[in-house]
Amino acid sequence: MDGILALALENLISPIILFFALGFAAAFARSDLSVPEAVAKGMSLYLLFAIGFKGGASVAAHGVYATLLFSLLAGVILSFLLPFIAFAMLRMLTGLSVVDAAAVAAHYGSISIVTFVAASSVLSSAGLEFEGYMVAVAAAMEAPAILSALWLVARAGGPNGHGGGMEPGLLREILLNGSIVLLVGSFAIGAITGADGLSRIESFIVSPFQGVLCLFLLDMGLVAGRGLRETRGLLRPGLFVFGVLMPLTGAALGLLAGLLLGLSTGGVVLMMTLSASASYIAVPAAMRVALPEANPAIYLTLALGITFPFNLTLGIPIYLAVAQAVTGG
Amino acid sequence: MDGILALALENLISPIILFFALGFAAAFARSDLSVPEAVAKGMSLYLLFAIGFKGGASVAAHGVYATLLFSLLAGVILSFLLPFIAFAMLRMLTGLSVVDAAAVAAHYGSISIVTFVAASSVLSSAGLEFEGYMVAVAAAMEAPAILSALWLVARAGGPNGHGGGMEPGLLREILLNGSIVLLVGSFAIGAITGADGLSRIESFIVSPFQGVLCLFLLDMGLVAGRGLRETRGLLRPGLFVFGVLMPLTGAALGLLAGLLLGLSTGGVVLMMTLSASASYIAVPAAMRVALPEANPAIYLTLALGITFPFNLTLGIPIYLAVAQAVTGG
Amino acid sequence: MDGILALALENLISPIILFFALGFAAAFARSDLSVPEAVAKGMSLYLLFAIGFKGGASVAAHGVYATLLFSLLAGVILSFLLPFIAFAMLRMLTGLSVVDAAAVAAHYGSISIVTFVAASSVLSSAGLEFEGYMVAVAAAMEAPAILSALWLVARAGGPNGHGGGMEPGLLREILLNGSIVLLVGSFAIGAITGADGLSRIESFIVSPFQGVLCLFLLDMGLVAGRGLRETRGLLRPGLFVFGVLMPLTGAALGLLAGLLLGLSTGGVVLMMTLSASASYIAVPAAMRVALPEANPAIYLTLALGITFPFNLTLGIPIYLAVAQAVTGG
Amino acid sequence: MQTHKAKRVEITIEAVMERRLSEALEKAGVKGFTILPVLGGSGRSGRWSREGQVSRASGMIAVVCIVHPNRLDPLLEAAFAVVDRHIGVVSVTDCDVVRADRF
Amino acid sequence: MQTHKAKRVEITIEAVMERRLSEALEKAGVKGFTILPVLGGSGRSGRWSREGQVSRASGMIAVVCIVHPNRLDPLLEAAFAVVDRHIGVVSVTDCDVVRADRF
Amino acid sequence: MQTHKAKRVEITIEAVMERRLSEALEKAGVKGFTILPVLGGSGRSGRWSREGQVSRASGMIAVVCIVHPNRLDPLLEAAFAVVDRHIGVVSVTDCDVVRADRF
Ligand SMILES: Nc1ncnc2c1ncn2[C@@H]1O[C@H](COP(=O)(O)O)[C@@H](O)[C@H]1O
Ligand SMILES: Nc1ncnc2c1ncn2[C@@H]1O[C@H](COP(=O)(O)O)[C@@H](O)[C@H]1O
Ligand SMILES: Nc1ncnc2c1ncn2[C@@H]1O[C@H](COP(=O)(O)O)[C@@H](O)[C@H]1O
Ligand code: NA
Ligand code: NA
Ligand code: NA
Repeated sequence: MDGILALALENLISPIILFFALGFAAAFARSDLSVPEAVAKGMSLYLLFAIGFKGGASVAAHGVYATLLFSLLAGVILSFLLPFIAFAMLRMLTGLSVVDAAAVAAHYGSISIVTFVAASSVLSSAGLEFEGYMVAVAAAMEAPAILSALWLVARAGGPNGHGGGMEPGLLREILLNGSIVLLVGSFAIGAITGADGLSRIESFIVSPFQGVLCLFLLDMGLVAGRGLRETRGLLRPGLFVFGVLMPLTGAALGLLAGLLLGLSTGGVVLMMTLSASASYIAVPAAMRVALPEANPAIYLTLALGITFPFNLTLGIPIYLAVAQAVTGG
Repeated sequence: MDGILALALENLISPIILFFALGFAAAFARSDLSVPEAVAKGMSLYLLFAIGFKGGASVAAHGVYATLLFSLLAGVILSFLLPFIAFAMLRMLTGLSVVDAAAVAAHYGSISIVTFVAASSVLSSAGLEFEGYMVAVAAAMEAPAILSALWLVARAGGPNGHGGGMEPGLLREILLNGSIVLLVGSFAIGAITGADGLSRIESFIVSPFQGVLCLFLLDMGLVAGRGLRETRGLLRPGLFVFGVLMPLTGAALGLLAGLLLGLSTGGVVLMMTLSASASYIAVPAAMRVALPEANPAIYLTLALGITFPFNLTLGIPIYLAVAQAVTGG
Repeated sequence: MDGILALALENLISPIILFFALGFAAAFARSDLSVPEAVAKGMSLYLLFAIGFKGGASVAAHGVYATLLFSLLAGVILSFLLPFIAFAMLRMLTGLSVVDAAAVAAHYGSISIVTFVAASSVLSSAGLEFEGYMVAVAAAMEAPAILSALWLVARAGGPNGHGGGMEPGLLREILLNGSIVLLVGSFAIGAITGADGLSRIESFIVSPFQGVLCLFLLDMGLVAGRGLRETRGLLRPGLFVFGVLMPLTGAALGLLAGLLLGLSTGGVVLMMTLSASASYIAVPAAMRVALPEANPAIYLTLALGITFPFNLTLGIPIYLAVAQAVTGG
Repeated sequence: MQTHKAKRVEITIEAVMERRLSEALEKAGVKGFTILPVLGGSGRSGRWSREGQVSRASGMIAVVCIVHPNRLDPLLEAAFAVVDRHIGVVSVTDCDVVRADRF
Repeated sequence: MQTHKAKRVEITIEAVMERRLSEALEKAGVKGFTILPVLGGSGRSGRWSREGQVSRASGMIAVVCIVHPNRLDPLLEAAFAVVDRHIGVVSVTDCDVVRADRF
Repeated sequence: MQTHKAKRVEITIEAVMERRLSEALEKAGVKGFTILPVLGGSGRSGRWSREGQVSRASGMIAVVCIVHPNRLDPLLEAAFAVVDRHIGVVSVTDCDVVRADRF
């Protein structure tokens, strides 16, 4: 317990957390600090490019692990499954409508790549290795949850009698989402070009990575803070409880999956983090197209304003401590 | 005297000056070379982030200096004071109206962070150390001058009888200006995370710094050149003289303050540079809100088109030579 | 022949080609992956800045080569000449109108700086040196081709009887095009500040270069793929053949010029690449102003969708193999 | 100059719906449209601003469409089929154009 | 389609005044507005362009506001209270909207 | 509020023509205009989008110009002299402005 606290504290005063906090505070204080949209999108392209490539290069270096396929499968199953748990929890804890609850549930089945990146950088600081293909697992978990959510709505008769059928082309649109394509593509290129490729672009994707992450989290803090400030009214206690309880529940399932797969300690932490995190890029876009009746303020506030900061500050250290205790690593 | 010339010459053929000159020349020749607004803003966020963090980390490394508080205080006093001198000078040298003169004066009381950055990079080239907290002094000097200017206008009865009272919320808006928040926040985070934090993001904020500065100065040159080209008509000799005399006057007061505080040679140079430089970000924005009757072409042309290039090319080498002569450093 | 194949294959699985292919495939699959315009423009400024500066610094290091002036002259002549060959080829192979054929021809007389950059990075991988001033030759070749194209149209009576006279100010606009100014300016600054200047900004322009190039080529792939997808109808076989035959013809002339000038093997490869490449920045803009009747879909699709990928994947390895065979280097 | 009556339709809609809207317009026989970026706004669903969107999800665009008055009704029907379930605003203004055959 | 008369108000104003203008509009009972970016322009104070602004100070935005004709006067008064001392242009156009209750 | 009749002219034109158009407008005695960015569009020359332009060549802008009705004809003539050979659309709308002397 002492270890967790120390770890949490150390984590709390790392530059990336502090820059997130700076953004959050600036937004609450109504500072006009802001990152241009194009720059924020450029940084997110950089992060996907770098994390994907490094994952692929690491797979190339260590050989294809026997567990790769099973891990992908486990990720897909988790992503399908988690929305049902989230949906049940929401219907118990909150008064959300079926459509709103399903939309929120989709976000928690999917993943947040920045939370993943933050966890992997905590692992590096702690000197823990992890399976390079976890990046591919992350990509595999982005989309399935969306289908579960649409099924949940269809079962309930669809939004306002619109039926819940999926518009043709939507599935393709979800799977070819820009961030999935870049992440998977960079992973593949990293795997193909291996150590040789990595050596050519290392000084672009490795050394400046932490610095870019700091600036990116500053922006995330600004966005989360602004969102939270403007939708304060929405956050009834039930939602708040859900925003903290659901990541812990997800992490527990991720732990189970990681142990069954026999992942390294680092790999288990990442599996927990993925399950615990909530999407705020791919899923919101899909929801606007497929379930426009769902209120975006609810799911964005929960995912970005509650669960993301929770994972960043307390969640990741907890997952690390638990994984170390359980695996003995 | 010979030393100054050699130094000035060496400074004049450094990449940052030459890229500024390139931008300036391109703008005058009506080239369509331009840096997208989002990229320019992204670079300015980077510079504030890097310079703030490095300042904070340096404070963490060297302990809190006894003079920190006094230096902040000196900075605030200088920022309050300089507009009065500038105002008096303007009323003597030029035919500017009270409102225009006060608006210009506000800019010269405040500071230009890029001039500060350029000076600190000249110091590094010269192998001179400086107090890390000078970044905090820079932040402290951004805003007070605005209040002096508003007071000057109010005393004269306000613009067109509008009274000169400060609109509620404006003070808060000025103090929470994005660049102040990022600079102070990064400084604090650098101070908190210290050497450990710096080592994590060093390859992002230290090594590429000079290169980004070159590109940023290219853009500054473009902006300054375009501004000057379009407002050539405005620049009567009096204004021109002011744009060169005022930084020298400011530097003299900065020298005095630096000596009284017992700063290092490098610190004295920075104090001189801050006092000599004129704001072109925070103050223009505040003036548009508080004194919309003041003509922006006048203050932007003076600050960006005359004083900034003067400081960059001749000013900084002069301040360095004088500081070395006086402190014997 | 075996050597060419091995080289081509090695080239094909380098990160930069694979990222181009990723973008191309993503565009064809209608993924919503996209790079914000400001970020793409920022990266292209970076590439011009870096390649120009490095070329200049290399000239400063190796002294001014006797062949510099002759090389510039050869570049200008090639740029004037190539459009006539391209025009004749187009009138034979395709049914393009005079105006469309002249517009396309202008693109092939001018150059693509990214193709140049890709070739120089293949040279570095192969351990081959080249004359630093080839960057200046690249700049010199940007514009002359435009004049040849306008002359071709004027000779034919101008577009719809508009006469083909050049609008006053257009020549100046072409020569002061942003990318020419930045490339030439950075080259000059690199030459002036030399090794000293380079050492200051090396970690910005050298080490991250390949990584930025990967991201930039990802975007080029997206743009080329999108363009090709939307204008598939246009690409009749004759145009396609031209898009591959013309770069080979250009390369042959470039080879001749390189040999006459006595360039190093690397220099010959670059001269071939410049002659083989087709502009997609400076010339399209000039054509929109000077020959608005020409259909942009044709010239952009050819330059970006056919010739650029051809040079990137097969062309450069061929030029390298041929140059090595001929010069024995 | 000789001008002709036309209608200027302005549709403010979520950016994610852009492809669907433009396909619908093309199907409705609209000969051209222009897409403008939107920085932010306010409506029943509150205040939003593009700066500070990590997500493509919540941005909006404005689509301007100049049509011959005869084509207005099919255009509006096509647009509303898309806008219907979504956040958005449609307004129609009378305008004059010079080359009538283009609209 | 059944349409209703409304007014489209377009306010071009300095970007620094955005918060103040939107607060004033909300106070005047305006139910919604859309903010468009402005690249550059020309007027009595000369030519300016967004590219090449280091400073937030000199950019402009365009605010488009569709209102019921009854609400036009309070809107204009609120807008002018803000625009008054500042650089800016206001124009009003007649338009038609489909769902009248929204404006 | 007391308002006056004016004309709102909207010119959608290629970005490369910006300088030429604004010079022509100034020559025609136009006292002001506002330039809006355009994200993409569709017309006789097909669909295009600003994201995915490596080249300055194919983007467009929209120029909005509010003028006194008397000045409309010279404005249109000046605009058409530039737009003529180029891709572009011009539309004119009636509008009301408050300070008539400015236009
Ligand atoms: N009356 C209006 N005038 C102009 N734009 C509006 C208006 N109402 C809504 N909008 C725009 O449409 C968006 C969504 O509106 P709403 O669906 O009411 O939340 C807003 O954010 C505005 O950008
Ligand atoms: N007649 C006009 N039509 C359209 N926009 C205008 C007009 N006059 C001024 N503007 C816009 O308002 C800004 C400030 O105008 P001014 O206050 O006249 O300098 C200009 O830069 C333009 O963006
Ligand atoms: N009817 C229209 N309404 C609005 N914008 C149009 C219209 N027609 C063309 N445009 C715009 O003008 C550009 C060029 O049109 P075009 O010359 O027909 O290819 C298009 O890409 C659109 O941005
Ligand atoms: Na999850
Ligand atoms: Na000062
Ligand atoms: Na060529």
